[in-house]
Amino acid sequence: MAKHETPLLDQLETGPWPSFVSDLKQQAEKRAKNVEGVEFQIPVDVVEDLLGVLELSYKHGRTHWKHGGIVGVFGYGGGVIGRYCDQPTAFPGVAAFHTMRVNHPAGKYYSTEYLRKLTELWDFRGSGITNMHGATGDIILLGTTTPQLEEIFWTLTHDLGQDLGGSGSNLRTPADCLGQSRCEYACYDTNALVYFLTNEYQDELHRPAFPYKFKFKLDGCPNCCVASIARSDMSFIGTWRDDIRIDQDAVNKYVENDPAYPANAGAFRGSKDWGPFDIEKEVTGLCPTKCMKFANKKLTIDNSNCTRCMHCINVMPRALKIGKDTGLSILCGAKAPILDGAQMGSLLVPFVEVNPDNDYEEITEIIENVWDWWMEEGKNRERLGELIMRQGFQRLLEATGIEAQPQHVSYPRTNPYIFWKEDEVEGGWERDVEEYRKHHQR
Amino acid sequence: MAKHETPLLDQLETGPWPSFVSDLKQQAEKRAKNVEGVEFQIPVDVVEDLLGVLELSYKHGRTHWKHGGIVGVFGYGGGVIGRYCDQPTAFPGVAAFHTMRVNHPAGKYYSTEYLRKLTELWDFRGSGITNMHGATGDIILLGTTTPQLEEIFWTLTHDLGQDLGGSGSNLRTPADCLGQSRCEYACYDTNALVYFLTNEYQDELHRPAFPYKFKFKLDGCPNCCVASIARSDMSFIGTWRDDIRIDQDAVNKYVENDPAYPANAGAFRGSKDWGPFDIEKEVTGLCPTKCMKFANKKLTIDNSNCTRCMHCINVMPRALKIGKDTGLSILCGAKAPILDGAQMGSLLVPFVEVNPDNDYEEITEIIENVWDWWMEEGKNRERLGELIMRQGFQRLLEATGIEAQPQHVSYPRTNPYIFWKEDEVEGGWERDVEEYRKHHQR
Amino acid sequence: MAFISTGYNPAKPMENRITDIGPKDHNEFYPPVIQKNKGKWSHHEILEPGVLVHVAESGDEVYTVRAGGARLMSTTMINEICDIADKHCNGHVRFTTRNNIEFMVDSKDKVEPLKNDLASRKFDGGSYKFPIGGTGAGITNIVHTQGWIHCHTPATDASGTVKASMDVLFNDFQDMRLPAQLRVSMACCLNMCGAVHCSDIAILGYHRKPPMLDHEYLDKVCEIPLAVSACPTAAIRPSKQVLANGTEVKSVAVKNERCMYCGNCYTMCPSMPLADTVGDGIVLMAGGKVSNRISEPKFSKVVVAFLPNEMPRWPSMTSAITKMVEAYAADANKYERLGDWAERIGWEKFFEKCELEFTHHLIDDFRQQAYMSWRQTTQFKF
Amino acid sequence: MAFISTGYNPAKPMENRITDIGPKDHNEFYPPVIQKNKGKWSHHEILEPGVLVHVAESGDEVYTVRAGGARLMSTTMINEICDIADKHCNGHVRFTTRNNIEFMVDSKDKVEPLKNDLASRKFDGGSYKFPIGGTGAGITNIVHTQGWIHCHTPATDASGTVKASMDVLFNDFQDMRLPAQLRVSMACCLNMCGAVHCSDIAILGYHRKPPMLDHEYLDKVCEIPLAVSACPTAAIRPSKQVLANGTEVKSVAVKNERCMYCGNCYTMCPSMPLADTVGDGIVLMAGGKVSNRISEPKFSKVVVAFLPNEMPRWPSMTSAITKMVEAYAADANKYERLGDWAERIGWEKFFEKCELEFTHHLIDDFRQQAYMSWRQTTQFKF
Ligand code: SRM
Ligand code: SRM
Ligand code: SRM
Ligand code: SRM
Ligand code: SF4
Ligand code: SF4
Ligand code: SF4
Ligand code: SF4
Ligand code: SF4
Ligand code: SF4
Ligand code: SF4
Ligand code: SF4
Repeated sequence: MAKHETPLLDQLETGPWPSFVSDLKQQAEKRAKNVEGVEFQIPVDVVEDLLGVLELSYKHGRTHWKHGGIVGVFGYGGGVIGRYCDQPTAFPGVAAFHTMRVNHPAGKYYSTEYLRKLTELWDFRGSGITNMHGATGDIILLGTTTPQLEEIFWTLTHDLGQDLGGSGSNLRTPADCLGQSRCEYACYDTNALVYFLTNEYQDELHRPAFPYKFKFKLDGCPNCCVASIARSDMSFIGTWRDDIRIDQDAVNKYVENDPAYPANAGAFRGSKDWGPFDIEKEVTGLCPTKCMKFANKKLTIDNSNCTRCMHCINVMPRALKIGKDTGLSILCGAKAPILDGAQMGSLLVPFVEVNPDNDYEEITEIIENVWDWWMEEGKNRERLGELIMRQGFQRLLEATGIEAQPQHVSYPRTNPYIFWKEDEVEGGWERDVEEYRKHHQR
Repeated sequence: MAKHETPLLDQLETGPWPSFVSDLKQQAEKRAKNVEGVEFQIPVDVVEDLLGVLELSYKHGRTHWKHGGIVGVFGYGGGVIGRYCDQPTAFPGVAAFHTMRVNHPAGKYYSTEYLRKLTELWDFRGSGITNMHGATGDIILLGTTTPQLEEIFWTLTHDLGQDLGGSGSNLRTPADCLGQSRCEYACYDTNALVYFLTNEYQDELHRPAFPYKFKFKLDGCPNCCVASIARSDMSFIGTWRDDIRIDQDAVNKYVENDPAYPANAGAFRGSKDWGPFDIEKEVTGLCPTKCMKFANKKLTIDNSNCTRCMHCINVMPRALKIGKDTGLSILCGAKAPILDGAQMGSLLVPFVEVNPDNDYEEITEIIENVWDWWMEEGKNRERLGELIMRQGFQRLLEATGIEAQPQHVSYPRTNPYIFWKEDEVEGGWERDVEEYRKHHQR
Repeated sequence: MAFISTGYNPAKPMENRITDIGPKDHNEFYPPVIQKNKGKWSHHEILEPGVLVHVAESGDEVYTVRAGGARLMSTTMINEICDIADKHCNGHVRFTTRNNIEFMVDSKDKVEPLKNDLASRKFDGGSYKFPIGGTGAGITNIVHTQGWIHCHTPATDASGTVKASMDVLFNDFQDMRLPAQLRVSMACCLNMCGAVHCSDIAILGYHRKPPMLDHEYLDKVCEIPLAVSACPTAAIRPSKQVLANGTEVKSVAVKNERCMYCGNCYTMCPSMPLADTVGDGIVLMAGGKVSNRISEPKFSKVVVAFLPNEMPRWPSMTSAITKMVEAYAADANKYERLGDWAERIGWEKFFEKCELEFTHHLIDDFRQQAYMSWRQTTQFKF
Repeated sequence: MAFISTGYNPAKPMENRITDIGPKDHNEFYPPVIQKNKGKWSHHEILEPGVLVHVAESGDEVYTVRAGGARLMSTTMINEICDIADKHCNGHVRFTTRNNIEFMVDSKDKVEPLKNDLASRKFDGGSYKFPIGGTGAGITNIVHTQGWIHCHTPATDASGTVKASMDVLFNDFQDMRLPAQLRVSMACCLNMCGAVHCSDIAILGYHRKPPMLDHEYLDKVCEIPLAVSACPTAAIRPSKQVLANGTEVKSVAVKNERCMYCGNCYTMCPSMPLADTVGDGIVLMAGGKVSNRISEPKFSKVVVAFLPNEMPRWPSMTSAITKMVEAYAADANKYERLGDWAERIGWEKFFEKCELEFTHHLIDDFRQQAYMSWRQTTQFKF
């Protein structure tokens, strides 16, 4: 029998979508039975108390978690979120219920061997409850006690060869889309670059030296499958500079509605019939720049006007391929709305090469210039985007030594309130009012 | 011989466009000759000195006018802009050079009889230089001396039946497009309404009681020929609620390229040949809402999706006519960029009737509600648009008793920072932290 | 339960310490067919909802079966995933950026057994453990946050609102009938850890009451200057307060009418809790997107200002969501994202078609850029 | 020059005073054909540049010949207009909202004589007095402001820049070859009396140096608090200053690096002049519009950050304007306003096609909405 009655939560066991309540209950039961005889290092009934406190929240619509105290592992300033229950007497199993953020692998690929080691550790020293994965990307180990933190860290590093991710005013765990590992659209190897950057900046990831959190996310192409443009202080998004490659035969296969060439690679194979494929309506007519034409069985693209939005390629992946001169664009400043409203990343670098052979030198240089500026100028708890907003995009350009280009703006300024630098204006700013008054009486 | 050499200005006498320099010179000459024997009330050589001081400005690129002192006519707080030269010794003729703003007639129609009376007066008591017209709309009488102000006002009111316009923290001279007087697109009689409002609000026009200036402009339709949406605190723009009237025969005349039915009423009869008229490319395909179709020689409009942008009507004025259920939309807050950036008017009233029979009651009520709010809440030198920005559009709705509608926004808010009023939230804001702490330990 | 040490010695924390080793190398985790064909994929196809094939230039194929998952997941579930991966996929598995589980096999014949296995697994309560779907022009998993399961600032639950929503959206998880992909996201407070600000539909927990002030403890627990400066609307000022027992303490005062309930003060100061049974609830946003496809990425817009917390299934919320999805499904053009649809038909028609009420709360009044959202044209629909 | 009184008595200003009578009634001024057919017009046609016919439901016609004019106009010119109107138009004339002069006749045969008369009138310097044009898909008169002819804050001249511009644009005043109407506007300082913020092309005078401080007089002439509060960037603060002669006076100090040279302080305080021979000059804006036709009204954008004042003909300015007009004429679609064209091709192509340089000054950094003008997408053209 369950330790706590959970009539409200029980109602979340029905319905087709995987029920987290059913899962929590099976976990509670597993721990109670403990057929494997694990020497649980935190209360056996941790999951039962978790269900209990959650039911209480469902009852009156409020959380029962307090601010976390400062807990963590020695020498790191992040990776652990402290958490205490505000009803510890009623739910002693979750009186302390800290999470640990484990830095996930690039592309979120796993071997079962690794996962099993992780679950074993987490059953032993934690609640056995996780998030696969946290919103930033980490494996979240949800709920353990303070004394276990160092032990878990020890096992992770010694036995699993695995480090923690970020939290606090650090670099946060960088995340990527799967990229070239399984996607033909990828313009660079996101997995390799995210792995490189994460290792290169271990110090920044673990030891808070920043004004606030800082996030990297890496998308292989403008489809943005890891949503980098919306939620990373620096987004790295694959792109290309040359022409979209066209296989005219394949184009015509699409036009002929060849079943092996379904529109958008079959993404519309659902219960709605959209009718036969129509290249004008579905591709050339929807191209945002109208730079395509299909005539006489031939598709032509005016690549100088293409903005690489991916639409045509998405619709006809067997006929159209990204260019060969690939690289990435860097956008800066995306963040959630607190405090001044949400931001999406603003384009800083239209194109940069992705070159593992020189340790991505061009990229790390930009990153470090941005950080130097932000660390110099950023106020406490000021995200990069907020600093750019406060000081102006021009300062970011200066800090990175990048020249202003029309690509930086969606449209030029609508106000004439231009700040000139004194040395840009002939004669500077010091003027003699007496001299002026000689020509202009008061 | 000219009093001052004007080598720079002289270069502006060539070229095809009417030369203001040539005109100033002819005026200077006329005054010097004075064949009519006018007893000039201000210096004869006022125009010569005007040319002289302007040449000086051309020489070194700076103005030679000082801030105006407080000059005006008794009992009025506006209508006159004081102006003094900062080189009065060199240019005594323009030592004092005030302008008077004369309230222009609706539609800017004139009889020559009236104009001649005005020029006579202005030759007699002023420089004889004008602006036809000022940017707000007034007839600007440019340049006279302080003692002449009351005299001119006397003659204007007694002999010309003509009042001054606005300046200062007043209602400014309202202006309109010519509207129904000569335009088939006009959805209401702009001339009648502007005349009514100007007379109705004479007190507001002449006696500063506002936080800052306030402008009305009246456009007969969304083509906005008096640019009301860009430069009036309150814009009145004609519109309609029912269907665009279609004459199918005439539509087909356009389609057949009948020469009596030139596209856009002949607006493209220039040196460029755009080829034959194409209703798909030029009308239905450019309709911003794509709510039109031309098929089987028949044009259909889904009026519920039409946003009355005027394009199709502009292109085929013989075939398409505005609806019959006409009225106007009111937009608020347009202004130039000082201080917080420029604004265009924001839609406050999607539709209101224009009814002279009840003295435009619906309209004056809205105007007065807006003024009451602005006079109550506006800071010194705060335009209506700035107040709306500072306090939020909701306050304007409250002040006018207008319910929020999706028409008020181009898109709903992107941030969730909603201010609730205490009485909208069950239980209000006073809460007992002790009670809360019973359920939530510290 | 005896404490078992790993060997870590708190007295000598640096002894044998390993740090800064970073994440595992993904190369160790790639399935062989991925390892081999990486960077050389030719094209892909979605064979049916939840089933993809990627074809390499070499001719190799990898079949992916995508299964939904509650990302709040026990080790029991993870072990079950491992069992499946061991059985069908040579011990490899991956998770997507939206918390789905991807099982990959390297030949077509392995697909059906895998699918059957996945589809057969259910909880006793009746829900699927591994529903197949979440691809193409449908609705995939909802990314979300902690809610009442772990965080101190939520205004609603995360896992519960998501379960309730996915249950009503389940058909679209297993279908691809929509005009385009439709992303639903969830965040339980304005910190928006789910980054829901660019989602087709966003569920957002939020407070509607200014903070309570625990004057007695405030100065002991919080840094008053930090609390004061945390407030984006400058609603908080330092203030002396007299407690019931007559002692004067340093604390803060809040101008309630300036407060927008963002909770930033509470983040900095535990003595300023906001949570309230009736004050808290849900805001729905819609029309955002992230991809650069056709149209530029865009922010979600607030379309329902408030819905109460109706545990455990939030019916008002799921009904509003369903209305939006159905109106969109019925009316949008192929390839048109929800926000692009709303912009094309105009937001006035969006509210009409989705049968949602427009209220003054939906008009922006936050900061100067609010102005840009008002209508500065006579172009509108009646 | 003896003072001649109207009868006004300064000692008794209210005696026989007439006030608040408003403008003249337009009904007195309408030509009869207008009076008769008002509200009953059927359609119109532009017969050739500058010549319109409006046809009433009654069958009546009114022919309008539009003539350009320098709106800085002497009574001599006005009288000449009256002469023409008396001769051809029964003593009626009107002015347009852009300061053109419209002569109306009520039958076709009166058009040619009128046109010939207008075209024949020239100044000795060679310029037309009444050039016919300014209609349809062409360039009409430039609306503008005072400049050095009357105002105290201008950074350039108005009439002169306009004359120089209209001379180079004159062909397009008398043609209708452009993709759509193209409105050029001019304002001589940031107060923008010409409301140039929504023009296809805008000429704007502006300063680039912070105000000089006339400390000796400042406190005598100005209200220091008003000067301080006038500044939108809070660059001004009250400050005690010691003059050369050792006396301490109350005055202000300006943080030069915060100043954006808007001149608002000078508007409030004559002891803070900004004007400077080399600092002052011209900014060009482009791509704005007012009408609601097809696209919504939009603001002009800054496309040239600075051009020096080059009296008397501002050749750098007219050359930049010509480049824009020609690029637009060559490249835009029929009915496409300049701003719509720039948006369609992308501003990066606009700068390329117009051969204008993009500099950091063109990136917005004024207030938070600046953010919205930056590029938040990967969609751009190389
Ligand atoms: C597996 C995953 C990447 C990963 O590293 O895990 C992925 C994989 C693919 N995405 Fe994605 N996308 C994934 C998250 C995203 C996201 C991020 C998100 O939703 O948080 C986006 C941006 C969403 C947005 O715009 O709001 C995203 C926007 C796209 C698009 C653009 C679609 C659009 O209409 O805007 C495409 C192109 C397409 O669908 O043809 C795309 C296309 C694809 C393709 C076809 C790429 C390929 O050739 O393999 C993959 C299969 C598509 C499918 O599932 O229908 N993927 N994709 C992610 C699966 C999430 C899931 O479990 O459902
Ligand atoms: C665990 C996680 C949510 C989840 O359920 O997945 C999370 C949880 C918290 N976030 Fe977050 N954030 C998480 C991803 C995000 C994201 C999404 C992302 O990274 O892509 C965002 C939006 C993007 C961004 O960074 O702007 C996000 C924006 C915030 C913010 C607002 C920051 C801002 O500048 O606007 C806060 C507030 C703060 O920093 O004080 C915040 C604060 C928090 C805190 C630490 C609460 C607090 O105020 O102290 C939460 C701890 C919850 C707990 O008890 O576990 N969290 N947070 C995510 C991290 C897991 C991981 O490491 O993988
Ligand atoms: C006479 C005048 C009204 C007045 O009360 O004085 C007027 C008169 C007409 N306008 Fe206008 N517009 C007049 C200023 C304007 C303005 C205001 C301005 O430029 O400051 C605008 C808005 C400009 C803008 O959008 O920036 C304006 C935007 C239009 C439009 C919309 C064109 C567009 O492509 O956006 C039309 C429709 C059309 O041209 O077919 C229009 C159409 C017309 C029509 C055809 C209306 C009619 O049926 O009579 C008139 C003749 C057009 C022509 O001259 O080509 N009128 N028109 C103004 C002449 C100014 C001048 O001397 O050149
Ligand atoms: C005469 C005129 C310009 C012209 O050459 O036509 C004019 C001239 C002046 N304007 Fe203006 N404004 C004139 C129309 C405008 C317009 C256009 C309009 O009304 O459609 C605007 C933009 C629209 C608006 O109101 O926002 C305009 C926006 C300003 C501003 C900025 C106001 C703001 O809130 O942004 C100022 C500054 C001020 O008020 O201190 C200003 C101030 C001035 C002053 C009084 C200078 C000052 O700072 O004291 C100028 C006196 C010049 C002189 O010596 O004659 N003037 N002013 C226009 C009035 C003539 C008339 O009555 O017909
Ligand atoms: S972002 Fe592009 S490269 Fe990455 S998975 Fe998505 S479609 Fe593929
Ligand atoms: S990628 Fe986008 S912009 Fe480029 S051709 Fe294809 S649809 Fe057009
Ligand atoms: S605004 Fe409309 S009604 Fe007025 S003149 Fe222009 S086209 Fe005619
Ligand atoms: S008025 Fe504009 S929106 Fe309406 S049908 Fe005509 S072109 Fe379309
Ligand atoms: S969104 Fe808010 S409540 Fe939810 S996990 Fe993030 S910080 Fe906590
Ligand atoms: S909830 Fe936000 S707005 Fe309200 S007092 Fe706290 S920080 Fe300020
Ligand atoms: S724009 Fe400036 S300088 Fe020109 S008239 Fe107006 S206030 Fe004077
Ligand atoms: S010019 Fe404008 S920004 Fe500069 S000090 Fe004066 S008011 Fe301030």
